[in-house]
Amino acid sequence: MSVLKDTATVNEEDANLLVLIIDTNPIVWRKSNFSLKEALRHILVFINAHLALKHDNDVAIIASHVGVSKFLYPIPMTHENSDKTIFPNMYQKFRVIDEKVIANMSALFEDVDTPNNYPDKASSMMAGALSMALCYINRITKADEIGHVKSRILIISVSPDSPYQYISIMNCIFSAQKLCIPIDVCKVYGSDTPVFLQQASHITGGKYLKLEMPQGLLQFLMIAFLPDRYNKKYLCLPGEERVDFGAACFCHKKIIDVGYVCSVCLSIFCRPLDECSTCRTRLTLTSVRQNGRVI
Amino acid sequence: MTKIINSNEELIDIDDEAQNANQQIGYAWEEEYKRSWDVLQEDEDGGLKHTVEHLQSRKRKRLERDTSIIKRGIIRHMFLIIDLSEAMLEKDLRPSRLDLTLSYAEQFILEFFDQNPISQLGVIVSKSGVAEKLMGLTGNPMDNINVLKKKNIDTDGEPSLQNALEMARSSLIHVPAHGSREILIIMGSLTSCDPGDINETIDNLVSENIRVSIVGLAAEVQICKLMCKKTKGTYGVVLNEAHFKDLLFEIIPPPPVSIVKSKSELVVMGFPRGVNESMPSLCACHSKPVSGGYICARCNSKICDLPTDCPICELTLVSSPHLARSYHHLFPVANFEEVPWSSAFTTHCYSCQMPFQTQPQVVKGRSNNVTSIDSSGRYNCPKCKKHFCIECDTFIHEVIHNCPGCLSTSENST
Amino acid sequence: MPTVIVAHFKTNIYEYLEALQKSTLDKLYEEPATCLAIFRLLPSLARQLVMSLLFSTQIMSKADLRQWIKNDKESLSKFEEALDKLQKLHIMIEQENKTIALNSSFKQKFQECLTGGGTHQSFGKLYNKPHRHSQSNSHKLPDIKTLDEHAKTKWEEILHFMVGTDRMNSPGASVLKVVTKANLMREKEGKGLEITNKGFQFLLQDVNTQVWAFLIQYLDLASEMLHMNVVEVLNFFFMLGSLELGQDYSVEGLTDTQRQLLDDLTNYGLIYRPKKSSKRYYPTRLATTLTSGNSAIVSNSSSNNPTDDDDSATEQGFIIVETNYKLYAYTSSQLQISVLNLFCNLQFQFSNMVTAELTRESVRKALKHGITASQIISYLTSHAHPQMKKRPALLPSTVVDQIQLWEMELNRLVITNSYLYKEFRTFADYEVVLKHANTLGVVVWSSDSKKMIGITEAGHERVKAFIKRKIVQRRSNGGDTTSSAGGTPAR
Amino acid sequence: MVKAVKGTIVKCDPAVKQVILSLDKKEKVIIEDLDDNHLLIDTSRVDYIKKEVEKLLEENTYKSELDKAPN
Repeated sequence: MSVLKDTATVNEEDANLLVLIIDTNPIVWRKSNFSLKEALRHILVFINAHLALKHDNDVAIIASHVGVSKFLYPIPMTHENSDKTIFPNMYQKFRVIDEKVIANMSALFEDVDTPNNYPDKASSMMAGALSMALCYINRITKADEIGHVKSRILIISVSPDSPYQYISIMNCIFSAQKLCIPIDVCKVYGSDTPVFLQQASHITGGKYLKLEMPQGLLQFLMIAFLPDRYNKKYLCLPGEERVDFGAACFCHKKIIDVGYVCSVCLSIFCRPLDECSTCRTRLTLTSVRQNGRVI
Repeated sequence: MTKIINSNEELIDIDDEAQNANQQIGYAWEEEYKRSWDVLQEDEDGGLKHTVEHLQSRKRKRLERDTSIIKRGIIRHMFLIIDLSEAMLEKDLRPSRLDLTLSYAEQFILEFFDQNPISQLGVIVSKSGVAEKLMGLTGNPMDNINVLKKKNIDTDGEPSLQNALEMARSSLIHVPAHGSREILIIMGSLTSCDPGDINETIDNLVSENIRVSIVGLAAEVQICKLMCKKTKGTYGVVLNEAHFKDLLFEIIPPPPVSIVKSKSELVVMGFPRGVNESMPSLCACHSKPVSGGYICARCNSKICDLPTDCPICELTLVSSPHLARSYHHLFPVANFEEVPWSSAFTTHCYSCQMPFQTQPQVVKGRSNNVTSIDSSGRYNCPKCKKHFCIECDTFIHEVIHNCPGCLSTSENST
Repeated sequence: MPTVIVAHFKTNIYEYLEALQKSTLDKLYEEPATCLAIFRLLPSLARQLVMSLLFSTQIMSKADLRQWIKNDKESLSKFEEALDKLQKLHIMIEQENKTIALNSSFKQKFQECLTGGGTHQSFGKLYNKPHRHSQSNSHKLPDIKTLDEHAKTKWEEILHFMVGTDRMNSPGASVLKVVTKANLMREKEGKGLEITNKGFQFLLQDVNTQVWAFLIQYLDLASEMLHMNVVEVLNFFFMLGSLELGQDYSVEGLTDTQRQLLDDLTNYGLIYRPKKSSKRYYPTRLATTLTSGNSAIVSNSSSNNPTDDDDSATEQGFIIVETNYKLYAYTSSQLQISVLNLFCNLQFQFSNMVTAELTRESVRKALKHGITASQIISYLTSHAHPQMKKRPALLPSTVVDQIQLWEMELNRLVITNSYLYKEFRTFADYEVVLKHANTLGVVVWSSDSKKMIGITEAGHERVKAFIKRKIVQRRSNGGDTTSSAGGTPAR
Repeated sequence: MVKAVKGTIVKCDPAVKQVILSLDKKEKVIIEDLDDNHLLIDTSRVDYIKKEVEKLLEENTYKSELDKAPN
């Protein structure tokens, strides 16, 4: 378990790695009154601000698109990119990252086949993006032998969670928890239910915030999501309320307080069944509790 | 190619990690004194890449695991029995058998609850011929750890296997049939001081379907071996410190269940709501005033922590993430396959963007060099055919339990 | 901790900035590159506060700001510290109506820095005229290795000169001026310059700190003697810190002062120029890491720039210290070896490493030179081999403790020239004198049971006068005042 | 009446004090023995004492055979 290094304690001198997952589902963005293009402008300034905070801060950006999730930055260069124009009015690092993100983003949108062939257009590939983010963080953390790099994940989310991704998203959340990586979620558009991402931020000690005014995205990001893990110790940030873990039953997606759980596959049902609908095991209802008390 | 690897296998002793993997090495005292640098073999350019790569692929072998979808007993009830006899003072494991056992026990408990969040565990110790229950079955890892930390644990006399087993058995027979019943013994002594015939106890254990696993710290003991065999548990004797940990942690993944024996049941569980009150009120579990907590869904009593059993109405209280924590046992990721050079066309790892090395060019006169680099460093998921590096492969199977490739391409997502 | 060194450098340049006039600071903030560099010198919480306010249009008061901070002692003290620094640097201004705002030019320029607007060219103008096309054929850019080589030789030339290993190549006159002004070296009667204790201490610092210390002295010199404009000089330093290694920049757009600077900085190894009259200049690693501190090099190895190989990492750490006081330094640099020689017994030298030993003698020798134990320890820490950095405690604690013990051992006798006052007639007399002497702060030692007080030489006259006055007082009051004065009869 | 004696107060640990006491036996240097950690000594003899203490402590510092060998 060499992954479990001292990633929990933070120092002022630490370098911060921010892995930004942008939900780029074009169908949902179109529905909102705030275009992705405009949002991207805000996000790029936010990325620059993160890089400005410290010389050794770094960033990785992943797009969670419809039907595909993809790294926007960094992308290993396949051929030496000799066209290195330097723009005297901007800090070089900002420039390089901004350009790459924009270029890769437009490449992503040029490919319209994948989203069109994908059945579930309402959601994005969040589980894949999160898994990639964790793999990337894992690699960086391992390469950094002295535990200097502290990572966190920020998700800019618009589309609703896909129930198909429940298990895989939960797996990601628990891995992040194990590695002490907080997952912050900024919900730019869309409703709060279901609550996978809310659970993600709660379990990993991150923040979940819903943006009321999309035009204020930048200021919102700057105040709530820019602070690194060191500064979070001192700041009162919005959104500290508890999350409710009301479980939904597998049969009707109804939120329940007391449920019936299959002892083999842990599926939750709202009423007793003879056969588990998930794993097809024949079930009997336990009526007697541990100490012989009858319910 | 594989032959070459095998011939080097016995020699490799670079770090603990490699040693763990090398299960067939002898006892620590039988080993020849080895200098770790002896095994380093420089390649033609004087580099060590080759040796390092061997170590890596060896690491990988270890994690090949059974990924067929089987039913596992996820709700477990286990007693951890720790021998506190004088034999535990031996210093053949550093710093001493006892210290090492206690620190591993703590790690074991944490990891156990991490992987089996809705299971229950209790702790029994045995010394000077008697057994003492430090902690009954509980769903809270901290209770167990605290009891190991707080009680000033001292050793005395001989352990009593039979007393400890009987004590565990009497607690386990009340456990509902949907959960597994298990006993794990860490045994340092070679002797046991029993009041009656232990064979009877063993027969009882068998008939009550209790699985006994033992980790021996000294040498193999016939009665232990017999007991584990009869109850379908595992028995292992530690070779060294790292092996001790391996043996313990092998117990952690939920065991497969044979459906014939254990009944599948529907279990009633409560999903309590979290509350955050401005004024503290007493909790039902510790009778201490706390402001935050959870309210039992059935009897409305206040509980500090999840998962647990409601102290008032005994309803099993969990939160939905606790259940979700076990799902990866049910839906494991398929093992990745090594990609031969012939199809190693990718330039970088799909998930972490690390560049792959390109195939070495066959240069005349240096053909030996090519055979030595035996792996392409790429591993592909049999479903989505994406290529991953070894780091990600390990990480995906040990930690995330998701294949990033399958989840981020549309073909396999549903 | 390696962080000590970074902090040291920061306070240095930071203190310099703090002492500047408000109007000078305002002028500095007209360059986005300077804004960025100064911003990075701030404490972490202050940086966050700036960011929170940067794009905000709301009018805030100090109380509003405090709302963001957790209500515990540590957080509030961090907050006060951050506000204090921001105000001292004139980045944040508290106005008369109690509202708090960012300095308007800082706000505007820093926004530009993040969004990439404006036409300030503050991040360096590329030289992209003729050789841009001819790059492919004959005209070669100096590669990074050449630049490193240049930086290393130039900088080490200065250090060598200080250590005195290389008297042949005397560095330029401006170097000499800075060195003497900073009191790193002093005139030796008739025989040129000699290194001072401060110079020894200077040698133990890491390169980044050295460079900054040097530049700050240069700055003083520049404004006093060469009548350069401090703002232009500082802007140039900060701009250098934001440039890319291995790129060529154009001298066009630089002010006259800055062109003048180029020559001196070339001498120090911060800048490489193929010819003196060249229209191009190349920043070296010494320059590009100016504003990042040395921690930048550590993290670079983990960032994903496969193209950017970090040979600087080898420069970073090369010393392994064992618990048995043996020291292995993987270096072939004569300079590093002679620095080590300041406090180690060198044993063997190999082509790429030297072995040495920390002994009581060698450390005492260094201590007698005025080098402190903590300086030795921080040198060993900041130059520790990456291998050492994997361990939780960087240096073996035995070695660290022993070096400190050796320092304490040198101070076993604390000597104060003094006067011992004794034979007070009554305890009351003793008490009164002691009380008075204590308020003067001249007591070295006192004993109630012996009724003796040790007074420093400096305090002697005043205490003597006090006693005389008292005696006079007593005589005039008559003989029996002894008991009334203190209440305790003499025993 | 109160007397003021000129001298030098030396603050030291008890071990060093014993060294100075033994020096005093050879040659009078101590004016007044103040307490376990303090002595009043003759100002003109301070350098002599410093040197002697150094020398004596040096003799009593453990050196391994290996260290001595090269000297």
